[in-house]
Amino acid sequence: MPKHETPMLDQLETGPWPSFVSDIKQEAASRAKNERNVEFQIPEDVCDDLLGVLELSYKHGRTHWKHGGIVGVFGYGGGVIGRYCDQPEMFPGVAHFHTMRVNQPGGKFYSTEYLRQLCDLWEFRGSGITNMHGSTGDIIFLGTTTPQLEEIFYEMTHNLNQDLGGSGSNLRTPSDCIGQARCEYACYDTQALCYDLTQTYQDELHRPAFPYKFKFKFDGCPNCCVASIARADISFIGTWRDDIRIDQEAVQAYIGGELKPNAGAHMGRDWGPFDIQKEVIDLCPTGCMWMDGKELKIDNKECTRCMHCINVMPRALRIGNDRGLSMLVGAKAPILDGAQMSTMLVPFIKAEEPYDDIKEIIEKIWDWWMEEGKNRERLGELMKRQGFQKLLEVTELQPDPRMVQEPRSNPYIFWKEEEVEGGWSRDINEFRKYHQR
Amino acid sequence: MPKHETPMLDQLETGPWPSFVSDIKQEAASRAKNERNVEFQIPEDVCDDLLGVLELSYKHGRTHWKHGGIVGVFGYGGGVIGRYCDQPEMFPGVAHFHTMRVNQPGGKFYSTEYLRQLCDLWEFRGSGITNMHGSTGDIIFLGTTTPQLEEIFYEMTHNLNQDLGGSGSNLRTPSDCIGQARCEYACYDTQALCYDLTQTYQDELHRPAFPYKFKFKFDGCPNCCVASIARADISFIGTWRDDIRIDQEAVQAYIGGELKPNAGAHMGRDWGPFDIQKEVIDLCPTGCMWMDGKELKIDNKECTRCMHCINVMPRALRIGNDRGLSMLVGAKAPILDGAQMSTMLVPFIKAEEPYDDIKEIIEKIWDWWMEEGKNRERLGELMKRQGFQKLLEVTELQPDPRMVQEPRSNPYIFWKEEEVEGGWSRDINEFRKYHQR
Amino acid sequence: MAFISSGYNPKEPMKDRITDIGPRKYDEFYPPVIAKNKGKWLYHEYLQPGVYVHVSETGDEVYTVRVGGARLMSVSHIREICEIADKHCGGYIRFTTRNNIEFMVDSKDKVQPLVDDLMGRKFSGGSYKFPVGGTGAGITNIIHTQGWIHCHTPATDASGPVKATMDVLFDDFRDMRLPAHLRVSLACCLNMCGAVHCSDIAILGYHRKPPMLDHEYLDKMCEIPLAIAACPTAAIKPAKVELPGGEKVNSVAVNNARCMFCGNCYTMWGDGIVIMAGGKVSNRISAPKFSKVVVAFLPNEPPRWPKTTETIKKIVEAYANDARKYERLGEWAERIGWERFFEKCELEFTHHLIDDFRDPAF
Amino acid sequence: MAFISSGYNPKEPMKDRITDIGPRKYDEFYPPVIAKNKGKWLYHEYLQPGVYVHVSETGDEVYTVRVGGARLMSVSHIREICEIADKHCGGYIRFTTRNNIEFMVDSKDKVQPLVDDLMGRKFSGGSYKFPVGGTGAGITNIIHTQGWIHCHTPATDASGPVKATMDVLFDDFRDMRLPAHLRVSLACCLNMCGAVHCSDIAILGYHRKPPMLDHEYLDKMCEIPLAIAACPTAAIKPAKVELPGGEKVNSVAVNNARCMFCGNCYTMWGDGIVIMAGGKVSNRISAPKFSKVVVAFLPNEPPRWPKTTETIKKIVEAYANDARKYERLGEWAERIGWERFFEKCELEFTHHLIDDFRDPAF
Ligand code: SRM
Ligand code: SRM
Ligand code: SRM
Ligand code: SRM
Ligand code: SF4
Ligand code: SF4
Ligand code: SF4
Ligand code: SF4
Ligand code: SF4
Ligand code: SF4
Ligand code: SF4
Ligand code: SF4
Repeated sequence: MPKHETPMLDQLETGPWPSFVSDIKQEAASRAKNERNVEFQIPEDVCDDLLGVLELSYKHGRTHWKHGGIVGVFGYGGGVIGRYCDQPEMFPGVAHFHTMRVNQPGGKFYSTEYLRQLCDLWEFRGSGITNMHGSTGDIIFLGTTTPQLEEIFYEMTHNLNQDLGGSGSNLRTPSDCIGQARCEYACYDTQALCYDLTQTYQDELHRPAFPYKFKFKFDGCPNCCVASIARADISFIGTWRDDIRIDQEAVQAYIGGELKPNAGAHMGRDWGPFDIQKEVIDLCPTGCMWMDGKELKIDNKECTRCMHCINVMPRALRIGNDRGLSMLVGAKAPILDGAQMSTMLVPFIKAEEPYDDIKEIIEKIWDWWMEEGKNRERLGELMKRQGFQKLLEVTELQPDPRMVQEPRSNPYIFWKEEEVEGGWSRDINEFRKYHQR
Repeated sequence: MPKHETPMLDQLETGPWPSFVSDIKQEAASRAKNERNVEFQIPEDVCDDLLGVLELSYKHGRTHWKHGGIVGVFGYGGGVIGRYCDQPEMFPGVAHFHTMRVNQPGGKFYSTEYLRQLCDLWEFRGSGITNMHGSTGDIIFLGTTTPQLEEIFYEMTHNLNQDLGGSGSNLRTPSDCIGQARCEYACYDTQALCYDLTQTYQDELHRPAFPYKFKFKFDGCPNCCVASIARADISFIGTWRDDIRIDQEAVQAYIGGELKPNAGAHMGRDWGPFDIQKEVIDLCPTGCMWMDGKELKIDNKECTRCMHCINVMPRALRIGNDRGLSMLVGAKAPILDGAQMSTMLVPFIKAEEPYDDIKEIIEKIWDWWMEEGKNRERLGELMKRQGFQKLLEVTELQPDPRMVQEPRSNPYIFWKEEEVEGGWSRDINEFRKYHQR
Repeated sequence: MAFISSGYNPKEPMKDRITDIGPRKYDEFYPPVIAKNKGKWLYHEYLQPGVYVHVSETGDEVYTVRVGGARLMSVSHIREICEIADKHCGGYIRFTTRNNIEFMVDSKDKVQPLVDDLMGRKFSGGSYKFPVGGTGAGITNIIHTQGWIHCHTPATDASGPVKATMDVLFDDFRDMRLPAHLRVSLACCLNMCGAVHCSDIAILGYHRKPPMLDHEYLDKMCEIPLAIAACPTAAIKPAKVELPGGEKVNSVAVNNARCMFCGNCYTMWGDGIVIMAGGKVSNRISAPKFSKVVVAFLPNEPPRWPKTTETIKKIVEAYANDARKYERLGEWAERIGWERFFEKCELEFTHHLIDDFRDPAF
Repeated sequence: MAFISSGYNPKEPMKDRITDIGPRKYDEFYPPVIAKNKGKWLYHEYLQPGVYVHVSETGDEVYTVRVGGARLMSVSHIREICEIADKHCGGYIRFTTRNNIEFMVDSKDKVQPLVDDLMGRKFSGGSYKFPVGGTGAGITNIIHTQGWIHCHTPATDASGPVKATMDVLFDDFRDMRLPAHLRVSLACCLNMCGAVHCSDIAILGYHRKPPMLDHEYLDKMCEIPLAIAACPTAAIKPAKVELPGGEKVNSVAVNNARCMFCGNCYTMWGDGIVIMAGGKVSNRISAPKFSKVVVAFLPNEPPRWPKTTETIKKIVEAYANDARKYERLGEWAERIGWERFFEKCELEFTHHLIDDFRDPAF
């Protein structure tokens, strides 16, 4: 007998896709049974009440959670999101229901040993419900009470060698694509750079000193499997600057049909035989490819490394050897001024430990933003307000046409006084000698 | 011996392009000689002084004209631009140097008889210098004195059957492309519509009652030879909604090389033989053309009437028969908020006398703009400020995807209270029954 | 339930405190075949939906079996994942950036037993626990957010609409018949915690009522200046308000006509769903694009949101039937023109879809 | 010079007054072949640069000879045009939307004598009076504005730079060797009286100094509230100012760092030229485009503006050499990428070319 009737949620147990309702119910049952004799530190029936309050939301069509005020662990300004139920008498198990953000490992690889340790801790001191993972990348521990926060933190740091992730006006938990670990397209070691910067900026991650949140994301190539370009204040996107490596025999194998285009990604339908002209050469956005008899040619100077041809013929075409990354800046969600995509700041930089060049640029950006950014102003908004030039100035980078989609179409150039011969002050009386009123 | 030395201007007498300096000198000489014994009503040496003050500007690198205050003819609020020289002692001939804007005839066709009448009047009562034509389209009489303004207006209206054009916060002189008069692409009679609206709105043209200037321009087809889309508050652009007429024999004549593509517009270079696939079919922006054996086919439903194929093969392809125009609104120069291009308001409307449907839309737009527009706010700026929806509302037009480049990417929809079930007022106490604080 | 201390002493919070140690290092968790071949991968190939192999220059291979995850998962569920990973994969596992689970094995013969094991496991309610799929030119997991399960500003639920939608799109999770990737995302409010603003299809929770004011408590509950500053359209102004009891309190007044219901200022009434389409993130062929609003409003219809799932299904089918190979949904819409997009998807074009977001100046 | 009255009596301005009669009606001025064939034209063809024929379904033909016009023209010059038109064209003439003159004849044999007559006439200084050209895939007349000849806000002259530029581009006025139309325009200040904001190449006069304040007279000379309202960046605020003599006057203060030198507020110091490129107006193949700033500043160099004309020449040559048939300058730049555009035109990319126009909010 469930604690609460959940007729609406129950309908979400059917259908093929894994049902979160079934899963919460399974956890509720497991806690009720408690085969391992866990001394639950938060109410045993937390999962029942979670289903109960959710069912109520389904009935009312609105949330029953309230803003959480300031809860957290000592000395940190982030990592915990406070949350209280607005019907605590009906659902005491979730009266307090704070989440903790746990900094996930790079590439989201786990040993089962470690995963089980997390499970044990969270079953013991929390709801046993998680998100694997949150949108930023963290492991999300979903729902515990205030007294458990420090306890969990203590156990994590002492026994699991594991820290919290970010929330609040600080550096958010950086995250990366799988990259070189399992992907032939990766132009730098996303995990290494992500880890290095995460460690270097632990202070920024835990202690809010910024005007607002700040995100790093690391994509090994322009396919952008961690969507860095859409949702990171700095997107690190792998690229190269020499030539795409071509294996002409493999090109012929694709043309001949021995190799399947795009690694077989379209196998669910018969698209007809592969046509290199139509499927690769004509779709190249810069039109820099052609067949010279049996040879595929690329004018690499014109290639913008969009990845299309490589994606279609991974066994024939490979990323170049002189690799590094581009740094793009300023992406953010729509609020307040509308969404922004990251914009090119550094077209090419090498990604080699100890990454000093990269850190230098990051720190210059932060200095500017911390100096000039208003409260709750994302980097992208500051760039819009003070202008991209200002960012170039503070980062001491040279302007480059690759930084813009196109040159400005309004001629409203803000000249600085020192750029204009004679400066700005003029003598009105001198002027009046030649120009009467 | 010229009145003023003009060594810099003199350098502009050389070179092949017609020299305005030579021309002004020729006029100065003609006035000095005065072979027709004209009783000049403004200083005989006005052209000498014009050259003199211009030379001074060349020396100083800046203008020597001052803002003109309010000068004009009785009862009109436009048509004259006041101008005074800031060195009147040095150049008394141009101390007053107002321009008059004379409403040009449609298509800018003239009989020499009429042109000579204009010349006689302007030589007699003005500088004898004109602009044929101003950027808006008027005949510009360049430079006369205040007392001459009424005299010129009187002679024009009484003897030449000719009115002034617009300036100030009113309807500006409408203008048109040559259209059906000499162009096979014209989808409506630009001159007829331009003339009809000019006459209908004489009051709006002469008596400022608007928040700012307002411009009409009439292009017979999407080639936009009068640039209406870039510089008219309402751009009237010809179009059709049935099929492009195809003469398959002529298509073959182009393919065979008997007819020159684009009427021979590229004859200055050998571009090689005409390739219909490369030059027409592949360049069609909607990709709606193909060869079916020897037949050229067009999927007219997908054609956006960009004119390219017709421009290339005018003898094979002709505009459709069910013709009319599109009304686009809001173009303007960059100040204050940046330049705007016209945007689609009416995808298709018939252009038939007495043009009542068109006038109805114009007047609804004006009503809204006069009601809501701020001082010096162009229609395009009001549209930006209050939203395109507001314009749809006041013009009572149905929304249509052709009105937008793409649907909005921000979801910041301003719902109206009446669109939302239950409206906006809610009872906080009722709410608190289900949601505790 | 007795309180058990971890060793932490609230009186001496700094004692033995360990901080700023960051996450566990990635290479502790690499399966051996990954550790050995990192940076040496030559190419990959799909074997069946949800299964692909990477081949290294060392000759090694890694076979990945991708499994759909309701990212909201219990520790029981995670433990079951661990059990499977121990049995088939030498005790390693990973999660993808879209909340799927990837099981990796180092030889081909291990693949089918693993797949069979995964597909064999079902929840009591009948749903798959570990459906294999989500690769290539098909539909993968829906990126989503908290919804009514945890957040205080959602205009819709997250896990529920996602479950309902994935049920409807399940065949395409298990297939690769589409012209290209098709990414669906959900965010439960305008904060858009995710990449909803750049998704092929986005489900967005949206409020349509201006905030409800609780003058009596407003001054106590939130910082009035912050609420004012947070409003993107400057719809909120400070105001003194007299309560029914006669008491005067500091509060705010909202200019309803200026409100675009962003929820930034205050807990609001949840209302429904906006459907967006045509965004993308990758740089392949065309630059990343923002999603566009294609349906301005659909009501919340728990538990299965039928109008929402039906609309999405229509878009997916129109795209599947009409787009060219490699063409993303937004590229398709741009090629055929948005006019045709609405026609082919049988959606109505309303004035709400025309951009009217006022410059922040106003 | 005695005052001669037209009949107008200033004491009785309304007496016999005629108003609101509008322009002369277009069809009074159609040459007979136009009047007869209006709306019946079938096609056109170029015979040589500046000369084209239109053929009507009636079998009639009209041959047009296009002639470059310095649109600033004296009545003497217009009378010469009339004389030619009387001699060759039955007394009719027209002007184009780009200030060229078009002489029309109704049979082919009349063309060459007309062309010869036109090309034979020169000003005393040596320039052509009536150069034939400006058609098809070449360069036609430069649309321009007043400059130092009449306006009070110009940052450069108009007629001078136009003459200098057309001299440099004259061969292309007389030829049709380019990939497509190439339209050059000039506006002498940011008001941009013309379609400079959508031209293949635009020459734009630009101030680079904030306004100079003449406090003593400001209140008298212009309306202070209007000046304040006119400023797009809100750089002007009202201020009380003490003159050297001790008198206090109403005036304004300018926040120089916010000024983008638009000239809206006040007569300003002329400074130089901005070169823009890549705009277009026609809807052919691609939608109309705005011009982009490609050179942020060139000094005023009267009388021949050599840096300006040299820059333009470089752009034209790079375009002529590299673009594809039918490709407008902006389409070319977009296809090859702006990075290459700067390379091929040998122009420097500076930070000024990056958009930094602040939202009017700030
Ligand atoms: C004479 C003319 C330029 C020319 O040499 O051809 C002209 C001349 C002036 N324009 Fe213009 N504009 C002229 C066509 C235009 C055009 C082009 C058009 O109409 O197609 C535009 C751009 C299109 C548009 O309207 O947006 C144009 C946009 C402006 C603006 C900016 C308006 C805006 O909304 O941003 C101003 C500023 C103003 O109105 O205060 C302006 C203001 C002026 C003033 C009145 C300057 C002033 O503030 O006093 C100029 C008087 C010059 C003089 O001394 O004679 N002029 N002006 C053109 C009118 C001739 C005619 O009637 O045929
Ligand atoms: C595992 C994962 C990375 C990770 O660190 O977890 C991944 C892995 C691969 N991606 Fe990805 N992508 C992953 C998320 C993404 C994302 C992010 C997202 O969707 O939020 C994108 C951007 C999507 C977008 O543009 O909206 C993404 C855009 C691509 C593309 C570009 C596809 C396109 O047509 O635009 C490729 C190239 C391709 O598919 O040929 C690609 C290719 C690949 C390859 C083939 C790379 C390789 O050689 O290993 C991998 C297998 C692809 C597959 O899923 O069929 N991956 N990939 C992510 C799997 C998510 C999932 O569970 O389904
Ligand atoms: C947990 C998470 C959603 C999820 O279910 O995965 C989340 C949850 C919240 N986000 Fe978020 N955001 C989460 C990733 C994101 C992302 C995606 C990303 O990081 O890649 C974005 C868009 C990218 C970006 O940063 O622009 C995002 C954009 C926002 C915003 C809008 C920020 C902006 O600049 O416009 C807010 C509003 C705010 O900061 O007040 C916000 C605010 C919130 C708050 C704190 C709501 C609030 O005002 O209190 C949510 C708490 C929910 C809860 O009860 O737990 N969240 N948020 C994600 C963090 C998990 C993690 O650490 O892994
Ligand atoms: C005479 C004139 C109309 C008038 O009422 O005065 C005119 C006349 C013709 N135009 Fe035009 N256009 C005229 C200004 C324009 C303008 C306006 C402008 O430049 O300010 C444009 C828009 C330019 C732009 O996009 O920036 C214009 C864009 C076109 C186009 C599109 C060309 C393109 O490649 O984008 C065509 C089609 C073509 O050339 O094949 C065209 C075609 C034509 C045709 C062939 C139409 C016809 O069948 O008669 C005429 C002869 C073309 C020629 O010049 O070679 N006309 N044409 C104008 C001559 C101006 C001049 O003196 O040079
Ligand atoms: S972003 Fe590139 S390197 Fe990273 S996983 Fe995707 S395809 Fe591989
Ligand atoms: S990576 Fe893209 S731009 Fe480069 S050659 Fe391949 S398809 Fe063309
Ligand atoms: S706009 Fe069209 S109709 Fe008018 S002249 Fe140009 S080509 Fe002819
Ligand atoms: S007019 Fe343009 S869109 Fe229409 S068929 Fe011709 S080239 Fe294609
Ligand atoms: S999208 Fe909105 S409602 Fe959903 S988790 Fe993020 S902040 Fe909360
Ligand atoms: S919901 Fe958003 S727009 Fe509306 S008043 Fe609150 S902050 Fe302002
Ligand atoms: S562009 Fe500027 S300076 Fe030139 S005429 Fe127009 S208002 Fe005067
Ligand atoms: S020149 Fe323009 S921007 Fe500068 S103060 Fe004057 S009005 Fe403002």
